[in-house]
Amino acid sequence: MKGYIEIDQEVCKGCEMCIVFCPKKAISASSTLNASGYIPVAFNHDGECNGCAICATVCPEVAIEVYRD
Amino acid sequence: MKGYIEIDQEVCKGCEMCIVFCPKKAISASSTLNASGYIPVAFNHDGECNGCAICATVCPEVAIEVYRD
Amino acid sequence: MTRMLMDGNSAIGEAAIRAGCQCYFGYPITPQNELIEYMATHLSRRKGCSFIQAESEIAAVNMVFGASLAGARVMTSSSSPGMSLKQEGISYLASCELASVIVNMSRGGPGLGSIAASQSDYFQATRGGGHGDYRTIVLAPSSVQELADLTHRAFDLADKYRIPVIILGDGMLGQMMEPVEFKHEAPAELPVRSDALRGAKGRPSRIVRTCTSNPSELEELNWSLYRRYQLIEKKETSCEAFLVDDAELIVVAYGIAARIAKGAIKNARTSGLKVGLVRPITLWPFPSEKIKELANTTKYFLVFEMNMGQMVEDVQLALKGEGEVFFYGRPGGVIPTPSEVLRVISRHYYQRGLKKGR
Amino acid sequence: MTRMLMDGNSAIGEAAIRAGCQCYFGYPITPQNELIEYMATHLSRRKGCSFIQAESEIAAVNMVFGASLAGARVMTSSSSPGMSLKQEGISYLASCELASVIVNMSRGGPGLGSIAASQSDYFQATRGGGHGDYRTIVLAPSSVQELADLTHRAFDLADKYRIPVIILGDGMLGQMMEPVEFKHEAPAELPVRSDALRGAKGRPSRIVRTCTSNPSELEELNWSLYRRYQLIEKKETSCEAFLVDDAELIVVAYGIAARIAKGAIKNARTSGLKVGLVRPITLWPFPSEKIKELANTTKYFLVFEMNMGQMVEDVQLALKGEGEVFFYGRPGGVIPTPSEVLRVISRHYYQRGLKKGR
Amino acid sequence: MKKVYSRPRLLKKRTFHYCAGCGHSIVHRLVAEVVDEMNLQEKVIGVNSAGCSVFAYNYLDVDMAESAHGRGAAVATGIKRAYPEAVVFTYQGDGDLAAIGTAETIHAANRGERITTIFINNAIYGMTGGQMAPTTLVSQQTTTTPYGRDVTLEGYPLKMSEMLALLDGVVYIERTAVNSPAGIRKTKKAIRKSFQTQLDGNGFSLVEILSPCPVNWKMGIPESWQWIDKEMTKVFPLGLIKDTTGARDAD
Amino acid sequence: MKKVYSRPRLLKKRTFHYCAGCGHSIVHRLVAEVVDEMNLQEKVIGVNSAGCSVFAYNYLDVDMAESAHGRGAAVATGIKRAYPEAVVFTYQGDGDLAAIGTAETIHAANRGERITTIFINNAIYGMTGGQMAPTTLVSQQTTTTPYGRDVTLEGYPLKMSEMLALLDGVVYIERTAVNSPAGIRKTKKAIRKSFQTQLDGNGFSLVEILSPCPVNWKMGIPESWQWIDKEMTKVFPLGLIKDTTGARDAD
Amino acid sequence: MLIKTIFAGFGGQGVLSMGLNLAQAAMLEGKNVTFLPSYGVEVRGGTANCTVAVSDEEIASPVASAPEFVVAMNQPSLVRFQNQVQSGGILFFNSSLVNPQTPRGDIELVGVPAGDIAEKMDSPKSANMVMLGAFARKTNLVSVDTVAEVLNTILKKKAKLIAINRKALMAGYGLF
Amino acid sequence: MLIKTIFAGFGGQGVLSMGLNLAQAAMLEGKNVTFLPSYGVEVRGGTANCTVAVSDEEIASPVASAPEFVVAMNQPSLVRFQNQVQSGGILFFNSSLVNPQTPRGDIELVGVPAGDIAEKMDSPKSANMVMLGAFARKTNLVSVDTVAEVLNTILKKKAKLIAINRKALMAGYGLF
Ligand SMILES: Cc1ncc(C[n+]2csc(CCOP(=O)(O)OP(=O)(O)O)c2C)c(N)n1
Ligand SMILES: Cc1ncc(C[n+]2csc(CCOP(=O)(O)OP(=O)(O)O)c2C)c(N)n1
Ligand code: SF4
Ligand code: SF4
Ligand code: SF4
Ligand code: SF4
Repeated sequence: MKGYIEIDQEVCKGCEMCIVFCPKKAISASSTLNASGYIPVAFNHDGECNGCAICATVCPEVAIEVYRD
Repeated sequence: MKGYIEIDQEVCKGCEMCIVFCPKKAISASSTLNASGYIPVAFNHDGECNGCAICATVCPEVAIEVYRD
Repeated sequence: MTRMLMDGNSAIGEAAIRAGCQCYFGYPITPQNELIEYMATHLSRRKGCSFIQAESEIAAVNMVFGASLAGARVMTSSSSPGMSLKQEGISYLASCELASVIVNMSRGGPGLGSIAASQSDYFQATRGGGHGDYRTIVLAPSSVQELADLTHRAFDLADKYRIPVIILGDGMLGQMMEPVEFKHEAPAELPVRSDALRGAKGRPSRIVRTCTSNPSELEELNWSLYRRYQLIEKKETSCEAFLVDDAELIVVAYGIAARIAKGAIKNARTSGLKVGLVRPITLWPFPSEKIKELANTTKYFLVFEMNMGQMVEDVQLALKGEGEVFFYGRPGGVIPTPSEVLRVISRHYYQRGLKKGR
Repeated sequence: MTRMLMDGNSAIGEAAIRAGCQCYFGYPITPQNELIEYMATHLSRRKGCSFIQAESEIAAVNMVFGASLAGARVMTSSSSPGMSLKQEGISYLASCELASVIVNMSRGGPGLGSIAASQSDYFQATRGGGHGDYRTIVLAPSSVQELADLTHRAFDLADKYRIPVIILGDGMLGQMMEPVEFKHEAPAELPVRSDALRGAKGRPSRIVRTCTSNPSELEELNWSLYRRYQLIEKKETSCEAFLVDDAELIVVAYGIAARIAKGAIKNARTSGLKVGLVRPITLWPFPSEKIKELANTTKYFLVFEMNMGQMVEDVQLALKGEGEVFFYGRPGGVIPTPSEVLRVISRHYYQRGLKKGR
Repeated sequence: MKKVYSRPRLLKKRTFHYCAGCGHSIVHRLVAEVVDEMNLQEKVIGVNSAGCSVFAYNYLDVDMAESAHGRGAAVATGIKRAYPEAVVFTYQGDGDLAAIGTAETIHAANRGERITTIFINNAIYGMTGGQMAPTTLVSQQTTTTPYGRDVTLEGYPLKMSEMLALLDGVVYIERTAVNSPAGIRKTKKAIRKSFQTQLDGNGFSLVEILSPCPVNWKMGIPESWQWIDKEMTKVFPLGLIKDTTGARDAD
Repeated sequence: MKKVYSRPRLLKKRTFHYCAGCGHSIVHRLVAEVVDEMNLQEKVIGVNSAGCSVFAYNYLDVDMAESAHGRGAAVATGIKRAYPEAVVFTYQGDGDLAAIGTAETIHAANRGERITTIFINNAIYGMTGGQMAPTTLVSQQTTTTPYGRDVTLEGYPLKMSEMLALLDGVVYIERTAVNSPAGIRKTKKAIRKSFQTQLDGNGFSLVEILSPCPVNWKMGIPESWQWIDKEMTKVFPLGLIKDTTGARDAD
Repeated sequence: MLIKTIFAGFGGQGVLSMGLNLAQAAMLEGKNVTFLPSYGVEVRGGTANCTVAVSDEEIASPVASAPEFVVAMNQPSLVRFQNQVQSGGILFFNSSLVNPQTPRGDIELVGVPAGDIAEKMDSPKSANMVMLGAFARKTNLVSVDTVAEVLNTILKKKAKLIAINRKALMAGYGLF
Repeated sequence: MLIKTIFAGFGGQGVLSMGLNLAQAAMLEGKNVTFLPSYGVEVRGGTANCTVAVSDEEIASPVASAPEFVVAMNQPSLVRFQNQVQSGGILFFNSSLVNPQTPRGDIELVGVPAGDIAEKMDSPKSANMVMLGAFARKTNLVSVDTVAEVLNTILKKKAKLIAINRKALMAGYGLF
């Protein structure tokens, strides 16, 4: 795994556009509600994330931080 | 003379555009002031007027009536 | 007749259609959007009618000018900032004696302010925010039912006196739902005013204008308007008086504020405070006579407005120095509670050493 | 200092430049065109200054909003119909506490009306023709010299209180020529207000706004404005009192009307009528105290305006029922003569059985 | 001899208040002739605007109303929507239509309101005494551009007709000039076509007319008429700007 | 591993009030990034407008002021004229800029005011609850076109950018969309170029950004992002509309 | 008698229709009633709430500063409104989403597993109706039959929807 | 002392500059003065007029309903203003253009062949200065020297123009 991301689940509004655009299917929907009533997404730690930051680029809420080596 | 015109001298403001455009030079400046303080133009009865009505077309004051036979 | 649960904005729209309103021109602004949307849905495709979401409030009020010229019953609506933009147009409507109905569901100001209910456009509505000596009739409903009733009345008054009529509501009246009954059915034929501009057919051509190079002509227009305004003051002034006969203290309030005050007054009565209410229904013409007359039996007047104090001037002018006037106000869109108003009433009541009684 | 013969509009322009006015944004309208033209000639190419003939009065007032944000001394001007269009902008200027000077050389209304001098925008100027609870300082000069002096004062007041200041003149003041002296030289450095928006350099970023989703925030803004308004009422109210000490009857008039009244009063005095004049110089704040105080020595007040009666309300409010108030007015741009006003004075004087004297 | 030209029936007997050599009175005459020839007097409602032509109703013998400065298109829209049988035209100057009235004009055109717009472009504010108009030419001197219009400060002559032509609601726009017999005849034809377009219910139409303002251009009258050809037409080229009526040229 | 993406410095720590999937917040982020990268924080003054973005100043950590609805261009003009050293941008929606603000926008552009305009085209009035915008597509349903926008009554989608491109005062206009990673990157580049244009003192520039409003379009979020490509770009084609800066494309 | 109720929850939980439904029912039963939706700039996604006032007399203010009843469909609503409930009043909460730690002993707490019940009937959207049923039973403000009647008129001919909602309503009503 | 004068004529006859000139002169002589141009929509071409008030005290109104003096440069102006002249006042008229049939015996009529004189000096445009000279002489409102002085300042360095106007002024002044 070349990269990983941190998702601020309280800021995420669950629009799921990161899921739509992630080339590695490294993000998926969760089921927990956050305090604002949205269902945030979660990072698949066992996934293929390459740190391309596409998810961060599309994230309207700036909820994602991306790391790469 | 194929035509003639009648100029309402009280309405004429002496802009002289009829003189400018008359192909027959059948209109000329006068010297008398009218009640509104303009110097109206006059028709040369001895001129070549052919009743083309160009003067009436350009007259901003609608001061000219044209006759032709 | 059936009662329906309806928000105030939609109730105005329905009442307008039933009053024979043929044209509506408006521009979105909270808190009156339900009205423009109601017209988009129910008027836009109606036979012989026309609806336009204009490019601005200014365009809208000038479309109203045009439709009124053509003799149609026409309405526009907005809220505070948008009303400011309509002022030139309203001055033109008044000067050309064009019947029209203008709704202001006012909100907290000044500036962009808040979208919450407020009453801080009283001066603008009653003094004419536009230029020149003119008046508009100003109606101030305090329930959804009254919104519906006064909307119908507004169209009749506008036609009768050839004058713009302003319905001065607020965001709360516009958006709350209450049961409402409509007392009229829409007319089969859309009414057309006799003096409409519809082409010089079988009559000489007609001109509608105010511009003149001769001031005395304009002076005469002002005087003729003035005479009409006096007639309106005589005939059309209206207000609600509630428990005033034995009142030691009278609250003067209009619209949503009057309603809140009424609640406070009922509670005041149950605890023996002799308090009454005067609720102007027409803000212009203002019920000065009635208030002056009440000064014979009551000494203290508490003016309560959801602003910094505007109608209070009309109350003072009406009283001509008699009685004592106090003011309580909450500006900016804050909605006072009946108990809050009751506290204010009680404070004044006791401070003035007024006695209780049944 | 040299006296120059100058029309009122140009005198405002020159005074503004000498007051450090950096930006002028306006739109042509008679009878204030000499002002915009003066600025086009004398401000447009001045170092660090900017002149724009805007596409409309609305654009102009919003450019004023912008320039004031950036801390500049800025002015716009118009006449009645154009003023109506500026009302939303003025409400924004007031709510964002932006210093600005707005000139209204008013003309006959309502509607397009006449271009002759009139005073029928008094309500609009003093009550706020725009939405919301706000005030603007309103200055009412009555000579070309005073136009110049008050223009300078307007800029100082605007900066001092962070408030829009309206100079309410009329077409006659704007277009007549009189000798005028300018008491100030243009500043070497253009002034910049401390709270200007000029980029977050060496300080946190700044926001200027009124919009809020929290009404109580907006209520607090209204209260803070209100406190400032009270301060202004205390400190800045001004008026001219002329021959009032022994007066049996006092004329209250402002601007060009006051000047005409003064002529009438002088003649009245020569024929032994004890008449005086109160001329409000600030229309808001209104010199209520002074007028109330005069009610101790004088019973009769004749309000004379070139409109259908607007300031008369402020006089009545000031008197709180004391004394007797009469009104005489000519609307629409008609200019009354001193002898006409004298006739009115005399009529009231004798009808009230007032005695002559020296 | 028989009379071949006399005062149009729909022009009230009254001398114009316009300056000598002004184009407004010519256009008034043309409108009167067209309305009469097309037999529209009983249907026509005119909307005049603030400007030198504010008193147009004193000359044109048809129903007319004054509009607030710049709002002609909105007022005409209101009339037409309330009474579609009417034939509605606005008569507006360049300050009225292209400055303060920009939004109203563009949006009425975009809605394809079935109205006729007579747009007098004289590159100046006439009524108010010669201030800059949006159409004022580069480096032209006016009372508000005493040093000549400077594009870096005051911008460029605004071509409303070309902008409007982009709008789908607009079906006919032509630019003409009333500074010559031929130009005046073309103008009349354009005005007629514009009214016809409205009768056919096609959409918004406008005739932009370059018109002399000798007084505020500070020129002699013949000079001012020539200036239109020499200078104005360079920036505002004459001719058809848009025509989607499909209608063949009348005659 | 090292952090390759984190929250821009000029974005205040605060969750957006925008609906999930809204484009406004993306554009906010891009503006914050560009201003930071170009080092303009100390010079920038933003003018936000009435619209969903009315609270933009709660997110962007730069000097900002609110403008009356539609008057952003006039307010920005006033700021820039009073303080030319400032870098001024307006942030306006399609109702704000293309309806009530039509005149102010066109005339500021025509004067070539050296300001940057961020124009959010979401084909709807978002803040007020989904009424028709001038940019609403033909037969699109909104709360004020419940039967779909009917061109004969409500007119056509207004292409402001194309109209503005006709004006000589305008030096750069580009239309982009924030509905894909590539589109978002292009948008950022366009915003940067627009600021650069202002720094170079060339004239008026504008970036029109097609932006999703899932809530008022009554669509799912992915659906709304796709709708931009499928429907909006047909009427509002993406790409460069005008560029007379002569500047070569940055990178 | 004047009774005010605040319904609050996430947008999408159908809190407005709960309130509207109650208001309609009260009107049918001849009461005076006002319905006030919360609106505002902040209603971008976020939470929604509405206030219903039911009375035999004119209603002075549609606003509730101290409501008799509060219905909290989510945690934030509970937090926001629990302190407003009038002493002696009832705080209904959607126990499927909300755990009520409130210091107040002077009000009655009524938990309704509206979410779970709706889930079971696999129409999660009708949790609001479950809650409304429970509310009707507990408060007796209006009869559940009138509420059901209202459902018919509101949902017009959509028989299937009506069935589901009615079922949910009754499930809630049956809880106590 | 308060003296009001109306100057009237065609646009182009220079009536405004006559008034302006008088006003400037009066100011230089330390008087209070107002100058009021006629303006208005009707001033398209048409006639022009202005009112000058000169006084030792504050001037109440710049408008003249009954002027002491009227200067009529053309027939329409004579017709329009002759009845306004105060009884005992003077009506100046440009006898080159105007023939004064007025019923009034209570005012003095002063004809000045301003047009002809100006023609003779072949600068027809300066007829107004001829008239102003005569006016100064007849009324003694201001000294002709001050008027001349004003000419210099107004016409700045245009020596030639100054010469012509001065000549015309003096020609008028010399008439009586
Ligand atoms: C709201 C408003 N602003 C300004 C004016 C003053 N005004 C009257 S006409 C006019 C412009 C005249 O120019 P134009 O439209 O080109 O017509 P023209 O006189 O040149 O024929 C202006 C600014 C007004 N009447 N109303
Ligand atoms: C003078 C005035 N009129 C109307 C409004 C109400 N209003 C606020 S924003 C807006 C339009 C919002 O649409 P848009 O500009 O497209 O921005 P969006 O919300 O879609 O981002 C309107 C009509 C106002 N605030 N002021
Ligand atoms: S960084 Fe790229 S790969 Fe990793 S989660 Fe984001 S989009 Fe997917
Ligand atoms: S894009 Fe952002 S807000 Fe949307 S789901 Fe992914 S992390 Fe959440
Ligand atoms: S000012 Fe110009 S436009 Fe107006 S009437 Fe005179 S010539 Fe015509
Ligand atoms: S309404 Fe539309 S534009 Fe506004 S915040 Fe929601 S999604 Fe964004």
